Amino acid sequence: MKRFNITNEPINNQDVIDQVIHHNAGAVSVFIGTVREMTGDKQTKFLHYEAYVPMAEKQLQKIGEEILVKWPKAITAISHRIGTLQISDVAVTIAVSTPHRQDAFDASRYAIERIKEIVPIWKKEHYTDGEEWVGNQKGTEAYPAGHPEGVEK
Amino acid sequence: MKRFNITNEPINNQDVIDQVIHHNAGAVSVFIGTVREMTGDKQTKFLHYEAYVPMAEKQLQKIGEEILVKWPKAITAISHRIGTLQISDVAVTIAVSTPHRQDAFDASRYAIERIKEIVPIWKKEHYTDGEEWVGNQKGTEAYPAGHPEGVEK
Amino acid sequence: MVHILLFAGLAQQAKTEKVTIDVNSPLSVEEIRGLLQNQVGPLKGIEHALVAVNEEYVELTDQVKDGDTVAFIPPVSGG
Amino acid sequence: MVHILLFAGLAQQAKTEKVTIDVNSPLSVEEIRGLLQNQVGPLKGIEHALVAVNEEYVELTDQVKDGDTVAFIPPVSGG
Repeated sequence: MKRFNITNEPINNQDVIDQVIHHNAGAVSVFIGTVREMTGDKQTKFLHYEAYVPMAEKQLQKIGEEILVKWPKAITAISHRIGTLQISDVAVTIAVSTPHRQDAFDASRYAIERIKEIVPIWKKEHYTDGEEWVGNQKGTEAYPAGHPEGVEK
Repeated sequence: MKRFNITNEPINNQDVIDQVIHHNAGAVSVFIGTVREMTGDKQTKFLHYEAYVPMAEKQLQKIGEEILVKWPKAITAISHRIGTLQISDVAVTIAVSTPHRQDAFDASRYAIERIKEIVPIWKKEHYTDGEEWVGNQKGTEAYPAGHPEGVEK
Repeated sequence: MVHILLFAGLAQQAKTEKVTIDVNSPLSVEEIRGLLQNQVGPLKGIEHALVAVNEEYVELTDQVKDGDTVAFIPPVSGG
Repeated sequence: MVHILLFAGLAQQAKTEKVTIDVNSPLSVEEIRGLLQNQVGPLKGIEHALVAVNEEYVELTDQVKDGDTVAFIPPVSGG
């Protein structure tokens, strides 16, 4: 399995975790994003994710490199699923191992925030009362200055 | 499987995760503590954990209840292994699900800190140059005022 | 030829994910964006899209040359 | 009878994990701690141990009665 992976198949969390466990890891922080049914008073029936796959995998790898700069002993693996997902399906699994736990938590949280900034993946919500591409409709979620903060050129 | 569990067997991370996934969870933060080989310049050969099992399971459950007070929609599951563990073996797996990711990270971190304060489990390090009960020898790791902060009586 | 990739809401509006444009001389990303909309019609929100050339984010003023792949990347929503 | 449980370094020093003590009248946790050490010898660090009676943390001044289980809990190190 690739450490930075966009896949059409269900994600096996343990496969992602296995990529980062090693003899000097003492802590692994895993973040799993699952499909939630209710968002406010809107009910999701299912989701559809699409990605610009080769670039998305490159950007995931870039996040792993950014983490290694900030937390030099951190090993990162990320799998993001695309296609149609049902309620409770795993959309993304991030695993980061470090010698000590504080860094693992911080790096894992950093990874999910960066995914939401720089990785070309899009989510379409299929609600009981309609459908919508998330982040595409509202000015507030557009990139403020043409580029998300921190995008390297 | 019990949601709050002390076990002599290897921990299956997915079993712990499965305890907390549900239709209104959007985020699961999993913390996995593994046996690290090097601590400073000391090399661990293997570890031994022992527990006051029935009380330890009660205290893990208490941590789950504390989390539910602080993050009302958080569902927690914790398994801690005891006995002899080799390098890279999983000692503890904590999974917390919440609707939104920030709470999952915070609650997961809270759980591991509380385990280190109130759960009667002890670790004996078997180093290449000797053995030692962790936390038992140094005045700095004794409970400052007879009780760890926040222990309920 | 420049290959243009559209995603999510932009692909839905354009009713296609791929467009090719003939170019004879190097053009800026911004000029490509204009030619694209001449060809497929106006794309609402494309001004909020990032642009990647050959899978790397670029600026609107950067140049695009024959053979490049230009992707318009609306605000992402993975995770 | 009061059942006393020892763990980790305390059990190692006492060379046992279980001690029973006959009590005729209620005693404080602190008094139990003294009787224990009369029986098994001085236990280094026991003053840093928490005490649980019947699996709940208690204070040194709390009373222990016939049939109770008293656990001396040295600084924990799980996780």
